[in-house]
Amino acid sequence: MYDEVGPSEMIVHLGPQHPMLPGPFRLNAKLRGETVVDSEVEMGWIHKGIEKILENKTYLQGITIVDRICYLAALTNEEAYVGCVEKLAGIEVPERAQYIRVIMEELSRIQSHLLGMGEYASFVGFVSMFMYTIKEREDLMSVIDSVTGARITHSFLRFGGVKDDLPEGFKEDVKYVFGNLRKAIDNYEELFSTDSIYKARTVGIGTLTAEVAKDIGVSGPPLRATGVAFDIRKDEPYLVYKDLDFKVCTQTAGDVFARVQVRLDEMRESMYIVEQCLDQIPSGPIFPEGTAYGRRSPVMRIPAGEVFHRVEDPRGEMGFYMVSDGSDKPYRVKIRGPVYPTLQALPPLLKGVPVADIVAIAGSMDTCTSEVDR
Amino acid sequence: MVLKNIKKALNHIYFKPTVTRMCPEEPTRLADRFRGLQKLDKSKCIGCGICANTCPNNAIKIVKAKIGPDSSKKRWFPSIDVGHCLFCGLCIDQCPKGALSSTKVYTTGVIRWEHNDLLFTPDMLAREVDINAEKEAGEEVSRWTPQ
Amino acid sequence: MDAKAMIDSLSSQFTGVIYDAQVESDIRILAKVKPESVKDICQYLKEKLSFGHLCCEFGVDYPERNEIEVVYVIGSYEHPVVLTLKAILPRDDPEVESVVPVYWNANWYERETYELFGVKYLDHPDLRPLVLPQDMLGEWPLRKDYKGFPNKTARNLV
Amino acid sequence: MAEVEPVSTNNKDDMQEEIPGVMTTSTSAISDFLKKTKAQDIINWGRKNSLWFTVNAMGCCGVELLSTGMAHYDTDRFGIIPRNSPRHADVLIISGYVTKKYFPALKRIWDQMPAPKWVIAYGDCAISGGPFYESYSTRQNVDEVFPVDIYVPGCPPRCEALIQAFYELQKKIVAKKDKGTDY
Repeated sequence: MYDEVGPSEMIVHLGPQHPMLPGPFRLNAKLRGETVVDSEVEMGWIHKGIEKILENKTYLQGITIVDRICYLAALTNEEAYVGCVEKLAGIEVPERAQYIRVIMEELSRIQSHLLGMGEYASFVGFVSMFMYTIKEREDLMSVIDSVTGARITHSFLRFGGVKDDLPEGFKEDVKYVFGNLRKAIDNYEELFSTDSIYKARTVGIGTLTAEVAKDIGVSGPPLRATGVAFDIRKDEPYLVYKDLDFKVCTQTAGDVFARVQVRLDEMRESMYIVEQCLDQIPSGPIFPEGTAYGRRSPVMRIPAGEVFHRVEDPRGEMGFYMVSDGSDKPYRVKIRGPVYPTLQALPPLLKGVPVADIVAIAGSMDTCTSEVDR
Repeated sequence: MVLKNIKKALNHIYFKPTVTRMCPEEPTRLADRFRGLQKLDKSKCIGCGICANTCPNNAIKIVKAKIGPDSSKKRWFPSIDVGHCLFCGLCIDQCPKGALSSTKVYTTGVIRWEHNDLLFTPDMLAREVDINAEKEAGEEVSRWTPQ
Repeated sequence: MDAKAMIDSLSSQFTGVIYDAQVESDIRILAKVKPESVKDICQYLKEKLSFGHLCCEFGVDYPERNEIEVVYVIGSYEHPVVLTLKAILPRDDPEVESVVPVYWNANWYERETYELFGVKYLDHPDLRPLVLPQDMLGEWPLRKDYKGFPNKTARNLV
Repeated sequence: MAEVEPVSTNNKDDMQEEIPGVMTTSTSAISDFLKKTKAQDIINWGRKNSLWFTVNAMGCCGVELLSTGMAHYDTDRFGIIPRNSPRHADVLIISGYVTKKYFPALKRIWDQMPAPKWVIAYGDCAISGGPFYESYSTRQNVDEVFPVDIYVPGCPPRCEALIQAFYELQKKIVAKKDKGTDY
């Protein structure tokens, strides 16, 4: 890309600190006039070496570290990590704990989509949208906070269960917040679908076709916006998702507008899931009884083996590959983040678009740099 | 479209509840599970060191400290470097005697001007030393309420 | 086609190249491959068995066996089976063929495995460090015998 | 490859010699005189009420940083406004892990900010490395490089803690104990 810079071309670096980038990464774009000819993504500005750190922590301590892989989806990261250990050790999760996990993960999915959407809207020049989404998100965060005790990094899941039961009056709180949120989402949809300026900036921009998206390997909302109904919750159900009634939200256009529409629909679907769970949740223990791995045992030895467990993150497929050698620490943990291929797909998507559309496309992918860098 | 947005904004001026939480004048109401600075009950602590071993970040060390403000006898108690503490709650979870607990101190007591002030000795954790965090905790609510 | 049929089809197509194939459950298959034919197998998997989705690709270091395993976890958009392929390389000079021509998103995974483990990918279009600064190349931080790991320079007050 | 060039140290003293006739408040005789008078209190009053900070979201704490600027916490009440360009900002908030690769960029942001300027170490990662303190990739002890004024522990700290941190910074400026300008 740097070898042949023509006479009327220039290279523009966006980032690593740039207000219109969702996290520190650097986008080097070669421009001819206003058009992007070629581009390249540079990563690693916040590479933390989590995989190496996890090898040196006990399994219980690892829970606190996996929270910090992607700060907007801490609960789904924990689910993937805890699920790996449960598969290796053969721990059965009691049904009530499974329901609690589903509820919390869906709430966390909604808050992640709200923030991602607001951030994206501010990138396309719609800053008041950010204010609206954060307003709803803060209420939701308070509900999550009242269960887990923290706003972002929860340390809530344990091997075989959850740390605490739902607090009293949780159902009413969720109902109250969802009442507001439903109205708010209808409002966002109306704003998005009626604003002609917004539509001119998004419809038909950054189009991915289903074949290209599959070839690139993206998952989550960017893939579902192209019409492929790929969702780990349906394809490889974990927890109690197979008992729940929900549909996979898809759109066919595959452009920026469709991706946002998928997120809006998914938030409605998540609310529906949470309401079902709150109606169906059985009473019972939140921790398995009679297993070798007690809740209080700080050191647990997991049988040797290898396992790949994947869950549906707000951004797509989140997978953990864990190798255990029978000691109290994992031998190797590989974190497969959903944004990794999505961010890789930016250079081909950006080819031939005007500069102003870079942020619209990058923002609509809802990239979380922290997870790519790990 | 533009008019609609203006109307929405005007609506919010008078007819909608306020959203801004008036911190720091009014402390935010926190859930009772909120994990802030730990509190040590010196009468329950046996100095076993499970908390120090469990801590994912090596923020806890067991040191010798006086068993009471006016006693000269010394025993082993945990001291915490808050600059390393993740507030994950594992030490509280694992304590066999329930000597550690969470409080809602997270601003005035722990935000410091110097790095070295971030070390919390057992006396500070047991609140025998004033850490200027009395009015910190705010109103305790058992659950979240719309605010 | 279920997991058993898939592994049978794969082993019959590549006799001698695939070994230690086992079906762990209905949706998980594990197999070891000879490193020189990884690309052909991936091509076959993608075209005939619709394994079109590379979940991840990474290395695992085994210093006592003097081996580095390169693991390919390959899923699919059509069926829920996930196949784990392992290529075992010598630790002194790990070299394997790149699968970027088959799976486009292997590009970054291979760059990362290169800088963290030192696995050299032949015919990779752009083998540069991805997440580490250029001057850390050659330290291979994720290998088990990496010296710089617990980094004790941080100030701990306790 | 586009490398980050070695950061040019914008030393204030050097600049003065280059441009004769330009006096900055930090070293000139007038400012030395002012520091002894009540006028410095008035200047500090002005400084403390317009602490503009850079939006430099680097990690988990960055999410809380974004929320703090929004309606629920509304830092504009205190004259604290998020600025996107470091050249408009007075406060650098180190809001996450400083890696070996990011450090030169952060240093450059710091050098671009006009004096008087302050640093807030927001969150454990900025104070001590946080959960990644023993990692091969992060750079520890950033407070040896940046003159950190306020330490906000927490992982991540809540939004209220950031507002409180600004409040403490204001107190520190009034008490003339901050490291932003030499008194």
